[in-house]
Order: sequence, then structure tokens, then C-alpha cells
Amino acid sequence: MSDSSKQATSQSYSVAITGSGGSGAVTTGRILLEAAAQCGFQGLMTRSAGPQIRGGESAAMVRFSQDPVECMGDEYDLLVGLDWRNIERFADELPLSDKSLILSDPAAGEVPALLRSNGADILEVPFKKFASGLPGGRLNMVALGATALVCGLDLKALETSVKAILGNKGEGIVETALLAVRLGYNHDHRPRITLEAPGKSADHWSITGNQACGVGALRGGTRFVAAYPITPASEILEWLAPRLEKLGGSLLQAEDELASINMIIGASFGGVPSLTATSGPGLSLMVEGLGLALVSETPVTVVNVMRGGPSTGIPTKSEQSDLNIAIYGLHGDAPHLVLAPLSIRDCVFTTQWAVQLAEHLQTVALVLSDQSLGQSQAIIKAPPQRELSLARKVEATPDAEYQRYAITPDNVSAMSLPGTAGGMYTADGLEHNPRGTPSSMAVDHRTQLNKRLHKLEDFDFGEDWADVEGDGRQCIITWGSSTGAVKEVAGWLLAQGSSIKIISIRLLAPLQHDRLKDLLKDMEKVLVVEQNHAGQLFHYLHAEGVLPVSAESLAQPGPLPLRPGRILRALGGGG
Amino acid sequence: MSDSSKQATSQSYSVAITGSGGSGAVTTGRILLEAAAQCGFQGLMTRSAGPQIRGGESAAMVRFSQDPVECMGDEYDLLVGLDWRNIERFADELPLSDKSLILSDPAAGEVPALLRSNGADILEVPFKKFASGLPGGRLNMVALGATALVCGLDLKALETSVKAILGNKGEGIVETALLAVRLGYNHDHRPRITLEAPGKSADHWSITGNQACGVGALRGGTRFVAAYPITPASEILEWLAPRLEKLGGSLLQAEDELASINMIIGASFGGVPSLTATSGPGLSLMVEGLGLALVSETPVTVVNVMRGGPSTGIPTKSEQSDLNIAIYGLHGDAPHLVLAPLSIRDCVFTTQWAVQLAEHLQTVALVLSDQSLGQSQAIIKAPPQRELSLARKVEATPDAEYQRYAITPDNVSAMSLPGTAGGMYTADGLEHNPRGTPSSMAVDHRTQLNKRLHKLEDFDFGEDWADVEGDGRQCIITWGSSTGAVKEVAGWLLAQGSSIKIISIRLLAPLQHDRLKDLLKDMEKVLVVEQNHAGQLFHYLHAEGVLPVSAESLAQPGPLPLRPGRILRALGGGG
Amino acid sequence: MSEAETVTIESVEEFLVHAMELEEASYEHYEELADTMEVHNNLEVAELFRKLANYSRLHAEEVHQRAANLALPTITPWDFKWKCPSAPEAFCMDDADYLMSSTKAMEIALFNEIRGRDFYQQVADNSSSEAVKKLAIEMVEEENWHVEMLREWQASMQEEQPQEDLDPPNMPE
Amino acid sequence: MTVPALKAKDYKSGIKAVWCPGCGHFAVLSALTKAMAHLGLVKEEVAVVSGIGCSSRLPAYIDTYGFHGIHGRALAAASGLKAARPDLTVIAAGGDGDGFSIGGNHFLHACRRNMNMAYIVMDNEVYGMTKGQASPTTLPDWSNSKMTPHGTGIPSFNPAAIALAAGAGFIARGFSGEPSELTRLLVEAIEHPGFAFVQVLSGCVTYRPDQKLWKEEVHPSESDLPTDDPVKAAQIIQAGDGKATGVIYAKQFPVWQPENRTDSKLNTIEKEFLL
Amino acid sequence: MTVPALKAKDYKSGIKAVWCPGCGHFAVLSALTKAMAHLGLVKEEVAVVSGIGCSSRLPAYIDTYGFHGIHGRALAAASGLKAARPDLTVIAAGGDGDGFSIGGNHFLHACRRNMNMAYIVMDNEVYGMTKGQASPTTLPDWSNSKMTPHGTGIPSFNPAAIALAAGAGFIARGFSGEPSELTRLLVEAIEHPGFAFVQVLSGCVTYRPDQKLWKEEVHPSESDLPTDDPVKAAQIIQAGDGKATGVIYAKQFPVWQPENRTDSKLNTIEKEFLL
Ligand SMILES: Cc1ncc(C[n+]2csc(CCOP(=O)(O)OP(=O)(O)O)c2C)c(N)n1
Ligand SMILES: Cc1ncc(C[n+]2csc(CCOP(=O)(O)OP(=O)(O)O)c2C)c(N)n1
Ligand code: SF4
Ligand code: SF4
Ligand SMILES: [Mg+2]
Ligand SMILES: [Mg+2]
Repeated sequence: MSDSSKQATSQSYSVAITGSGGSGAVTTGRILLEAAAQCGFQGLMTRSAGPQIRGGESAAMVRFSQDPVECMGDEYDLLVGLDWRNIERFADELPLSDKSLILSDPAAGEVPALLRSNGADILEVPFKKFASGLPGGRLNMVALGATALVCGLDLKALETSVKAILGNKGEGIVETALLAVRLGYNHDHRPRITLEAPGKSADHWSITGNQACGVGALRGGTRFVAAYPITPASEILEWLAPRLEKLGGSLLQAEDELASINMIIGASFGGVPSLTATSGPGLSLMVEGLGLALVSETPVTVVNVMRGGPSTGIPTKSEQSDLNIAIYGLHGDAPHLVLAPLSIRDCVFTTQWAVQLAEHLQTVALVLSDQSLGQSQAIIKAPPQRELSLARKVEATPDAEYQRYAITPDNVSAMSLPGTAGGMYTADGLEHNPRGTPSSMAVDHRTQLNKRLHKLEDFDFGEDWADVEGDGRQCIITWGSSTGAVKEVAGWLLAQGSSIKIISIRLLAPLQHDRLKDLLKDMEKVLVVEQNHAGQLFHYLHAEGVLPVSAESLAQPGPLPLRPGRILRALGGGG
Repeated sequence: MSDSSKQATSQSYSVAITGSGGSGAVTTGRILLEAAAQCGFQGLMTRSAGPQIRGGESAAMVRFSQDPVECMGDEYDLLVGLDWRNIERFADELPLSDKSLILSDPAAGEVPALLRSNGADILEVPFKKFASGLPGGRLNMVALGATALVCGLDLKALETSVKAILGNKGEGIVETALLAVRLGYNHDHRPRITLEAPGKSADHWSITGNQACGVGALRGGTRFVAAYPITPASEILEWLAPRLEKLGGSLLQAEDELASINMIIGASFGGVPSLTATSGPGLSLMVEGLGLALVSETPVTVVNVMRGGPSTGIPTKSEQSDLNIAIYGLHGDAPHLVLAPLSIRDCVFTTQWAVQLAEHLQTVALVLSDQSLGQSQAIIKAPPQRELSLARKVEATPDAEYQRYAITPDNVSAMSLPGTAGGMYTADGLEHNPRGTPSSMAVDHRTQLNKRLHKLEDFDFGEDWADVEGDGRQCIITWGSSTGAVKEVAGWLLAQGSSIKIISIRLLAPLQHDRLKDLLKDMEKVLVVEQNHAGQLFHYLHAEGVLPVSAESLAQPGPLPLRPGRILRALGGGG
Repeated sequence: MSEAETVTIESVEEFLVHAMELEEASYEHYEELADTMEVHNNLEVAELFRKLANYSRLHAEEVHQRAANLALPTITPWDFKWKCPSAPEAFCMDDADYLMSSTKAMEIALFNEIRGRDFYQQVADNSSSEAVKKLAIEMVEEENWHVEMLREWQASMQEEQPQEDLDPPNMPE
Repeated sequence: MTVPALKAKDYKSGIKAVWCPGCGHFAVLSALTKAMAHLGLVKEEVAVVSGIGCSSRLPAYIDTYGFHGIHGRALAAASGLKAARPDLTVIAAGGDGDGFSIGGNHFLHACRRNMNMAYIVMDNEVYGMTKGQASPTTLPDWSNSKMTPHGTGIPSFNPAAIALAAGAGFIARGFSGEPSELTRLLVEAIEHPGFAFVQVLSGCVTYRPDQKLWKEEVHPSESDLPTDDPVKAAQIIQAGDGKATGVIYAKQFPVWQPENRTDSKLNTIEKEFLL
Repeated sequence: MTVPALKAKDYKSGIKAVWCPGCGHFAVLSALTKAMAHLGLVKEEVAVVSGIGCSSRLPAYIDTYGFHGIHGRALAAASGLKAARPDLTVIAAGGDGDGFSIGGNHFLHACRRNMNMAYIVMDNEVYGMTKGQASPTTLPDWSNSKMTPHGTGIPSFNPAAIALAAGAGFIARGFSGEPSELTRLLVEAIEHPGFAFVQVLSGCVTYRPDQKLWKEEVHPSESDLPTDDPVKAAQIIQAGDGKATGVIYAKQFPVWQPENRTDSKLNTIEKEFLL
């Protein structure tokens, strides 16, 4: 699954661009990332903003490298201030060190002490002055030019990127932007860093995690989606809506999440692989429906893009705090599938796998993405198509003995789809006998509980259950988006000649006990790393009896990203 | 808390009465229980029925003793068959042994082989023939008389009970019933058992667990309830509705569970202690609201009367399978209170405690009762009133510095109630700063996460967190309604001269780690007993790191009750 | 306002209540604009609105002083005798934009002030009470002075075309 | 496809109903299977989708595909099914509690969305399954439920009025005591292109024995119905006693159904991510 | 209690709104505080309860008690609060998505239940907070949301019609561009004994810049309104263009409020369990 072991370490460059309403920090970041992509780099862009809908303070963080980039690193190499308004609101998201450089416009006033305190160098460029020399000139474009130069990016690539991203704004805007960019670029500073540009690659993608989940859904065969908008999941739906219909599928905007989960259950009962996407509050509303899908053995997939919780929480920020509800949130004994993509790129495979596993095992699959994966833009190697031999077991010629919930060797019963003569049955959320007739008998309950458990427990999920890398007697276990930072640490250690084993769990439930235990035997140190307050994975692994008592937990809630340095300190015991 | 250590063992008598639609098995059982109560016994009656809405086959199971009765035991001493129609549907709920007696009417045909297989004695009484000798005579009343005689119950007490229970049916019916009862009683059999009747007690209650939860709710101060009907929780609401209004409170039947949970949040925000009751499917719909209550720190209590799950499951049967959703079912990091009553009698205290803890700690309290507690009728010693010094911390004279979510030593902030001048604030489910203003800053999130965690973790819950009895190097940990059967086992062992420690956890979350660990150190054997499929408590205790690796799990899903003999076998390793 | 029918106010008390509401609404409206501009980091324009708010506040205080010893009637919010949908100097909300330039802000202010002046002018024109007329004319003069001052400010400003925000919106919840 | 001539009883599954003898829902089952036979529906091309309640047990008793879902969500599941499988005849069914209390929101939006399906609500003005509590259609002074010991005190929910206001194009009222007419209404509802709502007065003998009086109270609607004029329909519904049977309103609106085109390949779509 | 004369601005909390400059919701905030001032409401005896959405941010900006709950549940929380605390003036508020999409069921039942509270829906025919998707009140052909790229194709939800059919006793429509009239409507709504529903056309400058045209399109309702005749009200609502402001319907029904008697003691109640 993973070519990301060659994680960006020193061979990367990271830039944060901040500005207030209308200054175009995000656009600047997007063009910078695109330019890096045009030069052949891989990269990542995340963003942060104030509580305003528009016009608030915002920041774009960009990092690029010759290798895959899956987290933001510890400090920024470069901070570009278009202006400094309200910067204190998210200064703690912009760590700098004495090796950092700050690019600032004297017209914006002094660089806030907050940012200077770590001893970063300051380089002044008169963005505003330069821009005002051009009719309609924008200071962010001047800053973009200056930034690209400092980053050592090629001017041609930069110009191509400006055209690509601003193209739809009209020629005039593009022309002026190009002039401004050149002004900034040709300013008299030298590149601070020169990463060797690999040259534009024909198989690189520019994609967000939410889009990648959409691609994975389609690859997995999803052809019906019903959903209700919610931050930060809406883009999955917005990407899918126009594309599904080109593939003979459809998306229905539902009146609420109760409707959307039950709609996809209905559609899936009809034989069409179905999915919805939501976030914490929406998932909460779906758990009753998930139980129905589980007991009626109707496959459905829910992509839950996690945000700060609980309750409405912090909707625009990332956190991995929905593991508990994902695993345990259904009433009754309700085993099902829980997966988590380990990177933006992996959103494609994990979602595809989830959809196909749900279909194959006729159960519920939850995919735990999060805001930091979903809403970040990445330049990645195009994820190869993977054909998975997983599909719904369908009974095409049911006979009189047909039993919808028959006990079979693999505990998966063939499903008869509406339209199939002779296979009529009533799917039910009441406990039932193998035929589907409601039953409150102990034997039927026990039989069906066992069936629903063992079809999962006994299935061979193969090697994709986790990405396992490295070796040694120390081990980090992690999941989901925390994987990026963990892998960066592994890279550092490797570079220093020490070694560590990294287990990034993609299939959280059913937990692959034996495989995990096998990996963990002989470990001297086990650290479980995740982005939440309670250490939800840590406790879950203990619940499942796979962790040694000595295992340690590094659990840090959102909204700040987990940084590699923090993990390294925890490893060293200094955590 | 507990006087139930003197659990009924051999000093009890258990009777099952079965019959088909209209035969009156349940009424017979109720009168029998009442008669036992009139004689001064304590007792328990459960029931079981077919899937029909009315008129299906049904059974009433009655057990009585001089001591508290908190489970049904292993086998029935006496089985009374009013008829044998459809008996196979629930024969496995009616275990007999070679010491059992079957009372049957030759007119009902032969006793089914299923029941005879264990070698029970059969005694024939011509119920039907006797009854048909009386105009309007009912065979169940004849059977009742015969049964009472076999049980050694006093005729006077029986007659009083007939009057008490059939009183509202009219004099004619009562008269005929009395004649029939006497016919049965004066039949020529001798009592099979003579338990010494303690004589009617002035402080015995006849109550169901659902009613007991209602009493606890009122004792705890609940004065507002909003709810939506659901089996097996409705009786809590039906009992409360007319009584709340006599105490200045009210009950509102809501349009659904989404409404009911939000209604009680609104009411509690207004300062009125509020509660709802539901079962699995309803609880599922409430989890989003619970998160809101938790983050806005608005106290609410939800009594969840568990039934067979998942999904619609087996609505009329008991199971302890909602522990997972109760503890982990909210999205985000969401610590709150989870409690479980250990017996019908304990429903009073546990519910009271839950309501007052929720108020005191300004959080969510979930009470996990179940169908077997809720819908069984018990004769118990009246639970004494307990004054708990737990109440909502209210700010009556807020000044300009008032902060709704202020950080305090105990992490509980004084709440200003609508109507209080100067204390105006907006409660919020968004993460917020101490004033309540929405915030997405890391420091505010961390501060409030810590506050919500530590107000629970650091609170001294005292000794009520569990009932701990017995000693020795073996230990059973259990919770909720399974406690009855576990205590019966302890009684047997004690009677045999061996000893065991029993920990029946009343406060499941926050788990009292230190106390539990303390109790468990030096244990040679630890068995976790519960009524579900996955061993939810077992895994939870592992998650919390309190169980030794050698601990064993006895998890048996519903619908059959957990029987003491099964537990004894598991202890013996023969499980 | 200019298109509205005649407005007749016949008592000084009634007039003062109108003037007070007009100036206070104007003050609050500018304050609100200043606040939102601040929230949206448009500090120059925020400052401008703050200044305007301050003028309106001073104006309102003046009216208060004039009314100090009078027993004023209560007029319900919707019974004021202006025909525009709200107090004359507190309108144009949906023209507000977080990127608005100072010149655009000036336009809004001028629109408001002129409408305020026109209101006073109509009262002066149509009232049969000399006392009301006199007061109204005083107010007209003051508003005229305001309008002049605003025009001067405007003239001293560079015509700026606000630039489209190229960044996408956020999704707070 | 040639359809063998099926009788109403061929549409029954043979599973014995758990309903109380005398329950109105039996007549609905029978009328629905008659309607299916009359329409010659191919059994496997029909799906009956329900929620939870006595009435919602219906699908199991019919020999078509069936989905017995969760309380209140019948219309959501039915809508998803129909959206994904437009070739099926989809019939949603349930009770007054299921449809108008917990399921009220889906009712509103299903009326508006106007997908081609029939929705049958067996209205007994009570929650039968949970032992007789007041439902939205219960009259405010019915005080036989302990949960509302003085009655709800709340005016009852008028399903036809809501359906009309929400934009439904077919609104009818039937009565379990008039099974032949009910059959006709169900045939028309299934044939109506778009969302067709049929409220069936279907008495609960166990918790609403008073509803035995319905036999006397129910009457055919007098006026020249159905109308296709929403204002007139509103008048009639508002003025009526809620006991008049027949099709009240029938009007064709555009039916909503997602287009299922196939004019692209996933490979092509993925190309958009290339630089 | 003597009420010191408070001005509208005294009812503002001083927390600065995050709304986009130009958003219609500002005018609603201002009109509501004016209405409160006019009514002389004692600040601490008022509670404003909302759901989630831009509009639902309202409570924080008002200096009364406030509850910013979860999406769609404003009316439920408000109803619980009012049931438990009848002494308070309870105002529920939110957006068209909050109230008519996810919250539709509570809307139906709150109309019917007729508790004494006002409900203000700031209708901008869009989900502002989540970046501009279609809401129930969005016209079927508005195709600016990527989630519904050809428009919803579904006739829009008519809030006044639903409120009427559901039994609301007070139905008004206001416009953020007419703040003085809006103030009057809100005053009447708060004064109305029972559930009072005010739909406020409150444009979203960010996702619905087309709504700037509302200034031209909105007009006072012509007829001799309000009426207390539901049939007439239905006619007017059905025939209208949805842009006419004023009180459309006002009729007094019995207000529902649980009785809070105190005629027993818990001790007495517990005696029932004695044998
Ligand atoms: C979420 C949820 N809440 C409550 C219930 C309990 N419940 C089952 S059926 C029912 C009401 C049934 O009434 P109705 O729909 O009118 O059907 P009827 O039994 O009267 O035919 C209720 C409240 C449930 N199953 N699920
Ligand atoms: C359960 C749940 N689902 C979805 C959301 C996401 N969400 C937040 S606000 C909103 C819609 C807001 O629209 P509206 O109520 O019309 O308010 P507006 O922003 O337009 O004023 C949605 C869908 C949520 N917070 N919770
Ligand atoms: S309880 Fe009522 S609705 Fe349910 S089956 Fe019996 S008669 Fe029918
Ligand atoms: S997005 Fe629209 S509704 Fe939300 S604050 Fe901005 S203008 Fe108002
Ligand atoms: Mg019903
Ligand atoms: Mg809106």
C-alpha cells in the first residue's frame, strides 16, 4: 500500500502565508503549491481561518518535497505575512524556529513579537508598494513572487500556475497578477533553499482528501449517495454529485441525516452499492440506522470526516475523537467494519476497500477521515487502480428453500435482489430466523449474533489491515491522519541510524488481534499516538487485549496538528 | 446499600404458570405473588409472552422467599400448566429438574415430553372440570388455589389477594373467583413445601423496576420529563405522568426522541431537574442531544431500559448489551456518568443518585436498567429515603465577572438560571471559552476538555460506586440485573463454606479505577459476568486497565436470563 | 425618502422624539458597521464608521439636551413618520461588503445623511408649527454641514475599486 | 414480460399475522393484495417498505420484496430504494405514530419530493404496538393513556391538510371497514404518477375499542371529488370531519427521479486530477 | 416589577457578530431588540433558543438568556424550557435549513402544540453556514450548489402553508429590508398568546447575492389581513408569491402548558406501593 515510507524530512520546505480578509492568503498558497507541483514536487496545503464566513483572518500552509508529504512538520521554514491582523488568533498554529525566515511588508507594520520570539530572520519586501505601482495590482501576488523565489521555484512554473488557478477570473486579472508576481520574483533576494526540482510528473495528482474519498467511493462501485451537508464532509458530496450521474448513479440531498442513512439502506437493499458522508453530529443521528443496516445485513458505507468534538465542538478543525462512537456507538452487540485512511492519497484505497468490504460482508463500514485529510490539498503520485475481488454475494436463482439469512461456512448469506423471481423476503431489524421471520427465541438470537460476528472475525482481510514499516524493539501504533507525523519521526530516526517499527492501523474493526500481537511481541516500548483527548485507540487496544501493560499513550486533542517533534519527545520519555 | 446479601437460596420457592391466550396465566401469577407478599414473603414475578399483541401464549414466573429475591434461580420448583398450547415457543425459559413438580389438568392433554424429560413429577388436578362446575368459573382460579396449596400459602392471604387484584373487575367476578380458588385449594393435595411465613410486613412494597426508577427520579428531584413511548421503558413514563403533576412537575409526550432529549435539555437549562426514559433505538436517537447537554453542561438523566439488540432486536426481552453505546456512544471526547441499578429495589437509589449526580456535576447521567428489572414485579423491603447532599451549584447573584464555564477547583461552575438578573449567558454546544463565547483556540478546547473530564474523575463518589460483598481469592465482577444471579451463587458458596468476593458495579463511568484495582489485587481468579454477546463490561474493564490478564468473561446474550448454575459452572472452569 | 408623501409633525415633542430616534439609530447602525468591519479586518473602513458613529452620538446627545425638560411622547418603532423602511440614516445594509473601500463607505454615509437631511427638510416644509419649523431647519443646517464635511472627506479620498476576494469562504459549522 | 394471472391470495406470504383478531390492519392487507392482483403487478418487482408498529408489520405478510425498517423511517428507505431502482413499484406503509409523529419530517419532504410511490398510513389514532398511547391523530380529549392522563390537550394532526400544504399530488382517505373502496383507492394511488398518500382509518380493537363506532361515522365524501384545485382541496379538508372517504385531491406534478445517465467512465473522471 | 426603560441597544450583548456585512440577519437582530425594548421585556426573563446555522448564532448577540443548541432542535429545546418555566418569555430562532429541513418535524408539532412562544425563521433560501447548498425553501431551478448541480428540481417548501395546516395560530412574514415593520411583526408575535411563527426573508449576501432583488420584489400583503379564517388564509397563502409581508393569520387557540399543581407529597405517593 505504501510508498510513503520515503517521507519528507529535511528534503522538504514549508511555508505559511497569512493575511486577513480579502488579502488572498489561500489563493497565494494554492498557486504556490501548484507551482511546486509543476516543478515536480509532491506537497500538501492546509488552511486555517477565523470564525467569519468570509473576510476573516486566514492562513495557508504549504509544504513540498521530492518525497510524499503527509504532514506539516514541526516549524515553518518560511512565514509570509500579507498583513498581521488578528494573527494572534492562530499564531500557535504557526510555529517558527531560529532557522525560520519571515517575509514581511514594512507597510503592514512590525512583525508581531509573538512571531519574532523564536529568533526567526526577517526579510522585508514592500509588497504593497510594488502592488500599488500596478493598476489593479494585488499585494499577495507580489508576495507570491517573492515567496517562490525564496523557495527556489522556477518562474515559468509559477507563471503556469498563476494561469491555471486564476484562469477563470478573466484575462485582465491574470495579466496583472503575472506582472505583480514578476515584480516580487525579481526582487533582489536569493533563494533560501534549493531543492532539486524533479521536473513535472505526468502521474501526479492534485487532490483533496475529500475528493480522494469520492474517487475511492466510485472505484469501490458506489452508485447511490444520499446525504445532508455538514462541515467538513460536504466537499465529498459536492464532488460526487455531478460525477455520480455521469456513471449512471445519483446523489440525493436529504432532509436530514436520519433520512440519508435510511435512504442509502433502501437503495442498497435494491442492490446498488450506497454511501453517505457526514461528520460527528450527523454520525450521531445515523447510529440507529446503522444498527438497522447491520441487523438486516444491508451493506452501507459511511465516511465520517472527523472534526473537533464533542457536540458542535470545533467544526472547522481536525481531531480523531470519533473512534469511540465509530466502534462502540451502536446499541446492542453490533460488530461492524471501521477503517481509517492513513493519508490523503490513502483516502482513495481505504474508501474503495471499505465500500467493497461492506458489500462483500453485507455489513456497515465506517471510514474515519478527518478535517486535516479531507480539506487539505495534496500533490501525490496517482494512486493505482486496484481490482479487489470483493463483491456482494447475490442469489440470482433463488429456489423455494432460499433463506435470506442462511447460515453458511463464511457466515455471509446470498442476497436476493428485488426484481429476482422467487427470492422475495422481508429484510428486518427485528431479530429473525434464517428465513428472516422475526423471532425472539434464544437459539435464533444466538445464531444470528454469531453469524454477524463471525463473518467479520473469520474473514481474511489480508495485509491491508495496516501499514507496517521499520523494525527494532520500539514501536509506534497509530491510525488515520496521525500517520503522517509518525512516519516523519520514523524517517528522522532512520536518518540517525536508529530504527523503529511503525504500525498504522487502517482496519480498526474488526481488530486483527493475532497480527497485532505478533508484531508486538518482543517490543520494549510501545507508544500509541493519536489526536484526541482520551486516548481512544489506546484504550480500545487495551480493551482488545493486544497491548502490553507497559504501553504508553500520546493523545493530543485538536485543534492543533500533532507535530513530529512532539512524538519524538514522547518516545524519548520526555513526553 | 445492600441488605440483599441474605439472598434467597434454598429458602425460596419458584413457580411458573403457563397458558395460552386468555387463559389468565399472568393474572394467576400476580395473585400468587400478592398472596406470598400477604404472608410476609419477599418475591419476584417475571413474565414471558409470544409475539402476538394480545392473546398469545404466555407464562408468569413467580419466586418467593423470606429473603430478598433478585433472580429466578436455576429451575422451577413448580410448573403449572393451564394448557400446553405453543409451549415449545418458550419451553427453554422454563427449566425443570427431577425435583420439580408439574401441576397439570388431564383435560389439557399429556404434559409435553419437552417438560417431562428431566424427570419432574406430575400431579394432575382437573382445573377445567372444577371450573366448569361454577357458572362463570375460570380454570386459572382453580389452578391458583391448587398452586397456593402446594406452595403452602395461607388461604386467607390468597383470598385477600384475589380481592385486591380482581377488585376492580366487579363483585361477581371476585365472588366466582373465590369459589374457584377454594375448590382448587381444598383439593386433596398436601403442601409440597412449607416455608415459614414471616407474616405480613408493614414496610414491604410491591413494585416493578420501572416504577422504582420513577420513584428514584422523583426522590432525586426530577420535575420535568419529556419522552416518547417505547418498550420496555414506557411504564416509567406512565407511572410518572400523573404523579409528576401532583408534585408541581410535568411530563410532555414528545413527537420523537430527538425532541424529548432536547426538551429536557431546555427544561434543565431553565433550572428544573429533568429526565427521560427510553430503550436502545431511542437512546440511539438521543446521542447527539447528549453531547449537547454534556458540552453545554446542562444536567440531564436518561434511563435506558435495555432490551435485546441491536436494532429493533428483541423488544420484549432483556439484555445488557447497551453498555458500549452508553459509555462510548457520543462523538468526540465525551466523559459522562453511566450507572446501573443492581436490583429492582436498587432502581430507586440508583436513579435518585444518577439524577442528583447529574445535577451536582452538571453533566449527563445514563441509567442502564433493563427489561428484566423494569417489567418484573417485586415484593421488597421499602427502600429507605436517602438524603444526598448533591445539588446543582447555582449562582444566585452573578456579578459582572460572572463566567458560566469558569474554571473552579472542582471544575464545576455555578450556573445562572433564567430569571436571575445579571447572569445572562448563552449556553453552547460549540467549544467555548469560560464565558461561553465560541472559540476554536487550542487553549480553550484543552481547558474545557480537562474541565469536563476532571469534574468527574476527581469527584469522590464514595462507597456507592459498587456493592462489594464477601471475600476470598476468587472474585466475580458484574453489573446491573446480572447481580441477582451472581449473588445467589455467592450465597450457595457461602452455604458450602467456600467464599467469594462479589463486586457489583453501580457506577460504571467514571470507572473507580483505584478502588477496583485495590479490590482485585491478590485475586487468583476474576470472572466478569454479564448478559450480552461481546462481553462488553469485560472489554471495558480491560480498556480501563483494571483487570488482570487472567480474568475470564462469562457473557451470555439474552433473551434467556443468566442462571446461577451457569455462573457456578463458569467459576469452576467448566464454563 | 424624497419620493415619499408629505410628513407633518406639529409638536416640538414629537419632532424631538423623531430626531432622537433618527440620530440614535444612525449611531447604532454605524457602530454595527464599524464592528463588522473590524471583525472582518477592514480596519480603515471600520475606523471611518466609528468616526461617523461618534458624530451621530454627539448629535443624539444634543437632541437629548434639547429635550431634557420636556415630557416626550412614546412612539412605537413602526409609527415614526418616515416612509423609508427604517430610520432614514440607518439603511443600506445589504450594500455593505467586508471588502468595501472607504469611498464606498462614504457613499453609504452620504446616502444616509442626505436622507436624514431630507427628512428634516420635509418636516420644516410641512409643519404648521413655527417652533417645529425652527428646530427642523436647525437640524437641516447641521445635516447640511455633515453632508458637506462628508463630501470633503470623499473628495480627499482616492477612488478605490474593491478587489474581488479570490479566497473561498469558510464553513464555520 | 407476461404476467400470469395472480389472485389476491397469491400476494400473501403465508406468514401468520400477529395482529389482534378484529384489527383493521387485516383489511388493509387484504385490500392491498387485491389491488396488486388487479394491477397485475409482478411480485418480485414490488417492494413494500415500512417502519415499526403493528401496521408496519405489513411487509412480512405480503409475498413481494419487503423492508421492515426502523420507527419513522419508512419513507426515507422507500425514497432511497426508488431513487436507486426506478424500475420497482415501491409502496411505503406504516401507522399514524410511525408516519406523523417520529416520521413527520420525512412525510413533509416526501410529499414535496414527489417520487413515484404510494404511501399508506393505517391510522388508528393510537400507538398500538406500544400499548395504547396517544398519537398525533388522537383527539385532544382522549384520556385513556396513562402518559397523557387528561388527554393530550393538543388539536389532532390533520394528515390530508399537511400532505396538501407540503405539495403531495394525490391525497385519499380510506376505511378498513370499506375494503372494496379501499382497494379502489389503493389501485389509484399506485397508478398515480408521483407521491400518492392514502390515509386509511384502520381501527385498533385493543386500545381503541371506541373506534368500532367508525362504521357509523365514516361516510363517502360528498362533493365532486377529486379536485385538482389545491385551494378547493384545502377548503374541503379544513371543513371536513376527517371521516369522509375517497380521493380528495389528484393533480399531476413533475415526478422527481434522479437521472441515471451513463456518459462517462471513471477513468475519464479521474483525469481531472492530473496537473 | 418596575421595568427601567431599556433601549434596543441595551438588549444587545456586545459580542460582535461573525455574520458577513450586509447579511439580512443583522436587521433581524436589530428588530428583535427593538421589539424587546418596545415590550419592555425584563432581560433576564427572556430566553432565546436556537439551532445551528448563521442565523442560529443570534442568541449570543442578545443580552438575555440564550441557548445555542444543535441543528434542527431549537423548537424542541424551547418547548421544554417553556413547559418547565412558563414564567419566561421564550423565543426560538433559526434558519430555513434548521427549521424546515432537519427541524421540520418539530416545526409541525410545535405549531400543533401551541405553546406560548414566538418562532423566528430567518429564511434566505440557502444553507449559509455550510457554504450555500439548497434548502427546502430554495426554488427548484436554483443550480448554484454543487450538491444539486441542476437545481433541486423539487417545488419549494411553503412555510406559511405548512404552519397553517399544522395548526399554528399566528403566521406572519417579514423582511429584513423592512426593519420597522419587522419590529411590529415581532412585537405582535411575542404578544400573541400561543405559538407565533414569523418567516423573515433575510437575504444571504454571500451565497444568494441575487436576493438583493428582494428589495424590489417584497411588498405588503394586499388583502384585509390578518384573517382568522383558516380557509381564507390558505387561499391567500396558496395564491401568493411568497413575498408579501404582514401578519397573514391570527387566531387564538387554547394555549398548551402543563399544569404545575402541587397537591401531593412524594411520601404520600410512595404509599401506593405498600401492600
Ligand atoms: C426510535 C423508536 N422509538 C420508539 C419505538 C417504540 N415504538 C414502536 S411502534 C411505536 C408506535 C406505533 O404506532 P403506529 O405507528 O401508530 O402503529 P400501530 O401500532 O398503531 O399500528 C412506537 C412508539 C421504537 N421502536 N423506536
Ligand atoms: C446534525 C447536523 N447536520 C448538519 C450540520 C451542518 N449544518 C450546520 S448549519 C447548517 C444549515 C444552516 O442553514 P440555515 O439553517 O438555513 O441557516 P443559515 O446559515 O442559512 O442562516 C447545516 C446543514 C450540523 N451542524 N449538524
Ligand atoms: S394492538 Fe391495535 S393496532 Fe395492534 S394489532 Fe392489536 S388491534 Fe391492531
Ligand atoms: S453566509 Fe449568508 S447567511 Fe451566513 S452570515 Fe454570510 S450572508 Fe449571512
Ligand atoms: Mg397507530
Ligand atoms: Mg438559511
